Amino acid sequence: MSASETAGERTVRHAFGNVLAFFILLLIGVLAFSIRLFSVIKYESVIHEFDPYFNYRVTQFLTKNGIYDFWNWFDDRTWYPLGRVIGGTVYPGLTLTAGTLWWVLNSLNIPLSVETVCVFTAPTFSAFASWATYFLTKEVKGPGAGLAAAALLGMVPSYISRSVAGSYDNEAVAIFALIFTFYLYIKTLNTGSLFYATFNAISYFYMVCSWGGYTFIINLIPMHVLLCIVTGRYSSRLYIAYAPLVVLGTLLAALVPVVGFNAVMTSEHFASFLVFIIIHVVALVYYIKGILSPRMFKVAVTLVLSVGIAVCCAVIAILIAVVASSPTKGWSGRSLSLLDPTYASKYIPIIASVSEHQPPTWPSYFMDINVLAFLVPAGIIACFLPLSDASSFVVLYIVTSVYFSGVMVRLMLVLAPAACIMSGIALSEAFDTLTGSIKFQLLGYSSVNSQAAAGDASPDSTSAQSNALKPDKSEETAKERTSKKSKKKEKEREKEKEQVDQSSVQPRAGRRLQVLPLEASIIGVFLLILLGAFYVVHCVWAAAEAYSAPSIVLTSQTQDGGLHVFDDFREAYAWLRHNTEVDDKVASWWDYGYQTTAMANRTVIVDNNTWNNTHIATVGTAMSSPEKAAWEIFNSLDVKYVLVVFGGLVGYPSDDINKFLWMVRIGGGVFPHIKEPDYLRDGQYRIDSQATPTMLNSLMYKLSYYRFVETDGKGFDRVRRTEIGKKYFKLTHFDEVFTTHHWMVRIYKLRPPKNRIRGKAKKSKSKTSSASTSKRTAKIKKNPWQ
Amino acid sequence: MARSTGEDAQALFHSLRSAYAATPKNLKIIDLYVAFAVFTALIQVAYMAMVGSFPFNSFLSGILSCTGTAVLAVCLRIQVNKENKEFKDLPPERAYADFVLCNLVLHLVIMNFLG
Amino acid sequence: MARSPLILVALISLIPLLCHSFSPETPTGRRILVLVDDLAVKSSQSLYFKSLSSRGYELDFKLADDPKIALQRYGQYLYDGLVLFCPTVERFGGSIDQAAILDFVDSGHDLIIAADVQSSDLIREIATECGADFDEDPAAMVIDHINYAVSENEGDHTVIASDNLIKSDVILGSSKIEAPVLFQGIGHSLNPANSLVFKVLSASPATYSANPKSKLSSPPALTGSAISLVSVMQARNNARILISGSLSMFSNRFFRSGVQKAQSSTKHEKSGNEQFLTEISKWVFHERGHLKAVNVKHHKVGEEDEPAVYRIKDDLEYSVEIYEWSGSSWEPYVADDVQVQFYMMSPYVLKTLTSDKKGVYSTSFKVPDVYGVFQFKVEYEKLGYTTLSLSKQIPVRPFKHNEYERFIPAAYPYYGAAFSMMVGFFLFSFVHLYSK
Amino acid sequence: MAAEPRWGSGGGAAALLLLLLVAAASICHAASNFLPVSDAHRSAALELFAPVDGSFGSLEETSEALQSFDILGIERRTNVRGSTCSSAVEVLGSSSSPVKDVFYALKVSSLLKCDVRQSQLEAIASRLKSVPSDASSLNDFYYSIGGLVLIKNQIPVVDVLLEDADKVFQAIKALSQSDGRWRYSSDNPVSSTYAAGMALETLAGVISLASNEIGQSRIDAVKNDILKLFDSIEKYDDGTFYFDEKVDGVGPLATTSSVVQGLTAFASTASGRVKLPEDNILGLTKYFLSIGIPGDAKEFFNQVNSLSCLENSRVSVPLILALPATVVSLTNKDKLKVRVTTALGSRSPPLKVKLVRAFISGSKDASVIENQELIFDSEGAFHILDLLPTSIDVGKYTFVFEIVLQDSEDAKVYVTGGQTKVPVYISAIIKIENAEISVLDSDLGSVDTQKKLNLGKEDDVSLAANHLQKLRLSFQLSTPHGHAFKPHQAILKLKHEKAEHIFLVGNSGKKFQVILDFLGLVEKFFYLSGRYDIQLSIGDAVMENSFCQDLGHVELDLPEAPEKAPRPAAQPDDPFSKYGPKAEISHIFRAPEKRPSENLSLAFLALTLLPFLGFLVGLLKLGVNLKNFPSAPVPAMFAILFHVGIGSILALYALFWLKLDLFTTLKALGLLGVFVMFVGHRILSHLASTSSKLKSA
Repeated sequence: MSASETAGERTVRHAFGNVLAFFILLLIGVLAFSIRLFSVIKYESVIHEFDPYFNYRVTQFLTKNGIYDFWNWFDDRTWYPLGRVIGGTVYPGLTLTAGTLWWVLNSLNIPLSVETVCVFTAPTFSAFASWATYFLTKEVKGPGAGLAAAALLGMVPSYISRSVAGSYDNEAVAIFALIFTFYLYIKTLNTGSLFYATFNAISYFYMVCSWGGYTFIINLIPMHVLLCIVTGRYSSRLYIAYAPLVVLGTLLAALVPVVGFNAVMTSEHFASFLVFIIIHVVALVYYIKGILSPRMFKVAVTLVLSVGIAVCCAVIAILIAVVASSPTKGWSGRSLSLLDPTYASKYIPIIASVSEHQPPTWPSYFMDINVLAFLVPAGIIACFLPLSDASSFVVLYIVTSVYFSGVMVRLMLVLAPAACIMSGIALSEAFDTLTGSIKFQLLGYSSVNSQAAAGDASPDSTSAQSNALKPDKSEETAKERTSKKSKKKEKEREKEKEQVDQSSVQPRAGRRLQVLPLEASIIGVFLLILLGAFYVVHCVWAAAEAYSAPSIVLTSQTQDGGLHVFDDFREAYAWLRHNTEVDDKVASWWDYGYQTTAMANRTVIVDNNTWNNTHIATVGTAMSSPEKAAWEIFNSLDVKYVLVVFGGLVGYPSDDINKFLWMVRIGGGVFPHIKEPDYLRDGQYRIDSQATPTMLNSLMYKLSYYRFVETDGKGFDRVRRTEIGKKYFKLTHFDEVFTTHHWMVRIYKLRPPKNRIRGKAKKSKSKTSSASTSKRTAKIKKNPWQ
Repeated sequence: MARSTGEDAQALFHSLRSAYAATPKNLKIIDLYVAFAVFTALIQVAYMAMVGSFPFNSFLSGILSCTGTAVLAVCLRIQVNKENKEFKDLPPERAYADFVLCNLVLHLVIMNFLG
Repeated sequence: MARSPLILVALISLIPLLCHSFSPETPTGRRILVLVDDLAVKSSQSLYFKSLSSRGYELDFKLADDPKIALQRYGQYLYDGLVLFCPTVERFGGSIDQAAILDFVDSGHDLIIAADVQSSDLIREIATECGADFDEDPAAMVIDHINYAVSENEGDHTVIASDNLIKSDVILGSSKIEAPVLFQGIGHSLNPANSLVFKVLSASPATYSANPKSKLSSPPALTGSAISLVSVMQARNNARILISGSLSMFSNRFFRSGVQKAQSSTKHEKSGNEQFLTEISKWVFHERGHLKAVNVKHHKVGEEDEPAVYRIKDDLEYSVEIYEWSGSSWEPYVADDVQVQFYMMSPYVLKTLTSDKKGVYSTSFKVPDVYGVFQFKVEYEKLGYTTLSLSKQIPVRPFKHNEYERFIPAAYPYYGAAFSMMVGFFLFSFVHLYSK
Repeated sequence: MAAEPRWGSGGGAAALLLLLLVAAASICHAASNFLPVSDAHRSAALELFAPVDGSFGSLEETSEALQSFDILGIERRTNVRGSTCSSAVEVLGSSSSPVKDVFYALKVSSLLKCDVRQSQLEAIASRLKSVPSDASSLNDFYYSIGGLVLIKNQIPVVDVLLEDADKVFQAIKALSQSDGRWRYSSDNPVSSTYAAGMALETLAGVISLASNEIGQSRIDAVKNDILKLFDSIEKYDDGTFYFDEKVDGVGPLATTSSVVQGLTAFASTASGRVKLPEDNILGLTKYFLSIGIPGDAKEFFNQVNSLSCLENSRVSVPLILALPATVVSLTNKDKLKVRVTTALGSRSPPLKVKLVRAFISGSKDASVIENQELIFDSEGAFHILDLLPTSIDVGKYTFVFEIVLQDSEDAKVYVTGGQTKVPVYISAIIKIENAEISVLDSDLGSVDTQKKLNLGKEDDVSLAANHLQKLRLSFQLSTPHGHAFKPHQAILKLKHEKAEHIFLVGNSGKKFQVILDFLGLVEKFFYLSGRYDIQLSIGDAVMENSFCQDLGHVELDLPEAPEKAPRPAAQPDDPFSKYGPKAEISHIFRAPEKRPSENLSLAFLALTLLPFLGFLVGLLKLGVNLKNFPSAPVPAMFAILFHVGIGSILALYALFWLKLDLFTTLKALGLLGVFVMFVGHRILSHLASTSSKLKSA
């Protein structure tokens, strides 16, 4: 009867815990949302950077023309004259999401502009992401860890960096999709129900819609399956979790136009198929083992092995053949650069040229995941006692993501959730142990005797009771010096309790063993809280200062502490929109393509979707050619205006001159007459008087520094910190038509072809002969009649 | 030696058949269903091998519909299998419901992709 | 008598308001400014001028250094054509200078330059800007000891009777010029790379350009057929320029005098100058060889209105109307070599347009199976005619998702499989549930 | 030429030069040869003054036409007379017709001898007389006075004498300017040379009409004006003089002629001789002659009229010394003829023509002939230099002639202009001898190959040389007199298809030769090996057998071009190549995928359906039964509904595949789904309960 009573208490506590957990989650969601609003507060509600502008434009199109037109959208305003099949080359997830949001809101008569919706999509989804994290971690290590992980993820800087209000990019929703897919996978794995498997496939579909990073999932899960099989942890739940996912997932992925047949053709996906086959073999084996007597099974094994191995070899051989035959060895450049970090910089300059494809530096780790970096190992250890399928999965996840993040800065984003989960686990475990031992110490004297007779029920229950009473006091105390952490700690304790109570006696005995002295544990708790506090501070700082600048508007502190705003980009785009013909073509380096089409509504030659290397190389070549050649290239592309970004006057470092070497490399990759060494003076890139003539005559140099010397007498470049090499020169084929207030954007117009072609005679000649002509005037007129 | 393996095979098959005979009928139905799917798939593969994979999307959907059906059926079999201890707390009706749902989704996708 | 010019000027200043200046609608401008460095030229060249004024041109004679002359007033051009018969002028009067004249040309007006021995650097420079390089030596003349015009009073063979003219009816008119053309003056050379300018009257192989009074010390700069005596240039904006190395070839003396080529017995009563120069002036002032293209149309076969975008493999029809200016009205232009390109970075389709003889040119073809932003391009270049270059941008999109072929027989087995699966599932769902 | 600058400075002062200076000046005239008015003029006159349906247009034009005809001595068109006279008379009749018309009417009538009634004339005379007294503009004076003068000459009876001639004279004189020009009217500031001419003519008229003598002082003042006017006389490089008009619109020809008319008229009426430098008169005459045949009637009239004025003036009648042909060919023994006439080509008084001297033009050296008298050939009216002395060889010469009047009286009347310089070209066929072309070895000029050439005929030699060799071309030119001859044009051309090179052929005495040392020329030849065509052109103004001839070609092999050797300039490719239609292009479409035969696919369709049959059979074999089907009606209904639901969903899918689009499908699916879920839940829970009952039981 006591048992029933305790059970009653337990359910009460259970309900209480759930409600609390729910509210905490709510708070976490609010936190995750609001911490990303700094950019809106500090600047304005505006789309950030480059790609978001494209997504924004696409979303507008979607909301205006509906989904089918979007699907079949052939955009003739970019990549002139090739055009771009937007519907077929874009990951529609983000757009569809925002579009749906907008549609829902409007049908609820909440009139929000498309832009607003786009701006706030990312924060919203980061809230979802943190909840997804909660569920995932809950599946792995119980709700305590879940809450901790959710809280951590809500404000992890590296995620903030991609999901502040206004950075309307695929990652914003992709991360949520990623975590949620993992959650469903684990869920399926734990329950083994087809229901979750279905939803797993669907959320995988959403992931595929959202981000190219889906290949991470479709490789990670098979790895995990393989791991389980190898470690002999095969179970029919594993089969149910995996096999339907592959079939449904592949089909659904193939539905996304941008992926299409790649879902079965490119080798990013082959791993999953291989594992699919393997798991069937394994399943068969287990089945037969199940229905056969051991002796017979041995025979079967011998037979199967002798046959099966041959089959496997054949399959593998076929796979390899397919891989070899498929283009780029079946691996798209980005994924190859994942496996071989130096691949991109070696072979694909266009990928290497993007800063976020560079390997990260150590500081960036600390910047992006801060203290989590230290907690992760602890988390991993925690995962190993005891090792479940789920925990093994997260371990695998963290390991792989660490590797990938080491390859590309951008994949820090994948690492962040893993890190959060791990740290969440670590924290909760730590608090668990510490508080556990504290509690143990506190009521140690009362129940010393009971310790002696470990194992029987009654003291167990009493201790349980006392547990139930004690913490409530300490909870009051905890409440005062609050901080969610402490609350969470409480909850964790209780959750832990139930788990423990439900679970067998064994771990309980384990807990008995790992008892720490009171002071140590208190200090430990205190330190942990300190750590958490530090993390929070850092995150807030990162969100407020580091990551909320919308790179379309720049600010700088003036000497007198005031804020100086550089709004040159929008100035320039506005100029284009108002002063040029609708069908005029604007050429610029591809970084500014999206913005030009979205903000200036003008046709561009290349843009940030770098799908056609040759075309970009053409522009690169033009930029690095001398004026005449460049003019011919541009003219052949019907270009009317050329736009260059120049930071030399205000010291804006990421301008075209700094990107110029990439233009040279990319151009040279396709047009061999452009040679990088011609632009480098003994190996170093310089624009001062030491620069090579090729450099000084290149179009980019001229367009950037045209009339620059007029600003200050000597043409001092504030980015390169040097005086420019060639100061006074004229443009023969281009006319400067607009230069923004801070010279950050300069727009030039191509001159029309010469109306007349001049003769060969030199002008200088006339000077000399003018003397003789003056003599001639002295002569007498010729008789016109003769 | 060869003979011995032969005999072993004989024995093996014999025992297999006997073991399989023991399986309940509903599982047998499922097995039949699976076989049906697998054969259909094989025929299509043969066809593809002959004429080449021109309407590739149709080919994919054809194959995958069979594979999917088979896989789902296997899942169902696993779940409704009495011997299987893992799922004793999962009622077969529930499993069946999931199975239906999953199939419906599968076929929707197939139809969409069939072209 | 004395104030009539003033009145004339007054009139001309009004003209821009009343009468049209050079326009695509009526290419033949009527008001021509003639700059001379000696008013006697008006009389000595009067036959030539008469031929112009008889064709309805209003000639306005001015001394080149007259301080009152101006080409434009209030941004309006006062004249449609300019004749420079002032070889020796060092500096123009009024607001005119080299740049002004070149702007005049670049804004689509016509120009006739006559240089002569001792012609000034100004004139040479203008000619050079138009692509003709006169012999640097100021005293040099074109001499030909074989094809000179026989005369009893002209000893040093500088009066050349040349008859190798350009073969082009549109420039020189359809009636053949029988008599040789008399020329006395300086030669010029053309830059072979220059595609805008071509010789109309060129010298014979034995010709050379030197000072007849002094002995040859160094090889002459210009010799043989490289020497061009009269050239025309058609600028990219279709402004036309006549460059002649001789002022006297316009003179009444040469118009009237008979011609006999040395080493040939045939004696012509009258030199070819009059016909030659009259015809070529017709060309220069756009009475011939000026084309215009109007209403370009394109649409899908079987439709009428032109679409905003084509789909790959559409069949389309393209048509354009081309007219030629006859000096007074637009006549249908008839030719069989007008071509249209369907162009994206390079021509994907290049077809010759078929013309009904009423000026309408049309063709039809299938859009390539390449999507992108294409252009209909008509680049029509023909010797002596103004260049037509039309381009019309039109995007070509790929198939929509529902435009692909469906129900392909080849895929029947797959369809069959899919549906048998569905039916199978249905059956199974039934059987599985209720069998015992 | 050395004298040039002196002229530049002193040109303006020419008018004041005295005769001896004039002589010196005339020597410095550029050599030139002016032909007097000839029959060409007469024919031209006939076509310029072609009467249109019996009239020459306005009276003015008519008068001009008639005058020109008279001057040129062309017999008058009588058919014009009637109509013209009537119109003239009519004009004279009306008292309102402007003075100008009256003037021309009178002129015409006087020319055509129309019979105008005397009374009419008197009326007009009185009217005209009234005009000058209150006239302000020069035109009025001109026409009125002119008219009176005409009347006077026509019918002396009529009294046309001006009483207030002196006043009128004053009034006109008041218009004169300090620089010798005149104003058209007192209120018009522009002064004009043309007006000066008119004024002089008018004054002459006034003088002739004056009833009493005009004061000599006044006349001298006018003479002074004339001299001033001559200060502004202009000069062309061929020694002709003319007056230019600063007021634009009036050509120099009109101006000059008006001045000449005024001048001659005044000179003829005014008492006492007007001192004018001879060479000016001569220069003016030459100016009118130099015009040749003007382009339109007005100018023609001006030219002819003023020439006649000069010729008929008492002052000084210019004599023109002209050579019909200045190109004299030795080969066909031409003689050098000189003709001396008046400007209008009428016979000159008896005179002698002396060839003062002749020298090779351009050279300062001594003359080849000294004083030699030309023989007068009476019937041709030529002065002939019968046999050219052997000292005169081919070449350009300048002959200096002098006219010597036999009668000293004539010397007062005629202006000869001292010495006349005429350029003369003595041409002949030049002998070309032993021409040869040869290839030499570079080192010791040993001949490698040698070919004879016969220049002037056709040649086709073919040579070969390398860069170590030389090419030598040599020939000899000599005049008929056997002297060396140096042609103006002696050019050797080497033509490669990429480049063209020109060399002058130098001479030493008679021998001409050019040596091309290819070693030195490789750079110039752009290292281009291959065929070079050789072209030799030799010509000169006085060489009657000038030629330009292809001699053949030479195959050169030159060393390979080193790096950064200059490239030859682009040769003119055919400029017309870019015209004309281009080759048509038609797009090649992607080939469609190969399709299998329909039968095969159908067969396989059947095959894919086979397993389904297999499935059915298998089910039957297994003995499937529906015992489990709920017996109770409600669950049974649910069961049926459930499966109907599933079936309908599948049917929906089929429809979706056939025609529906995604969204309608999803909507329908949503509804069906909810339904199926509900029903399914009911039936399944029912089944579950029954089975659990079974278990428990």
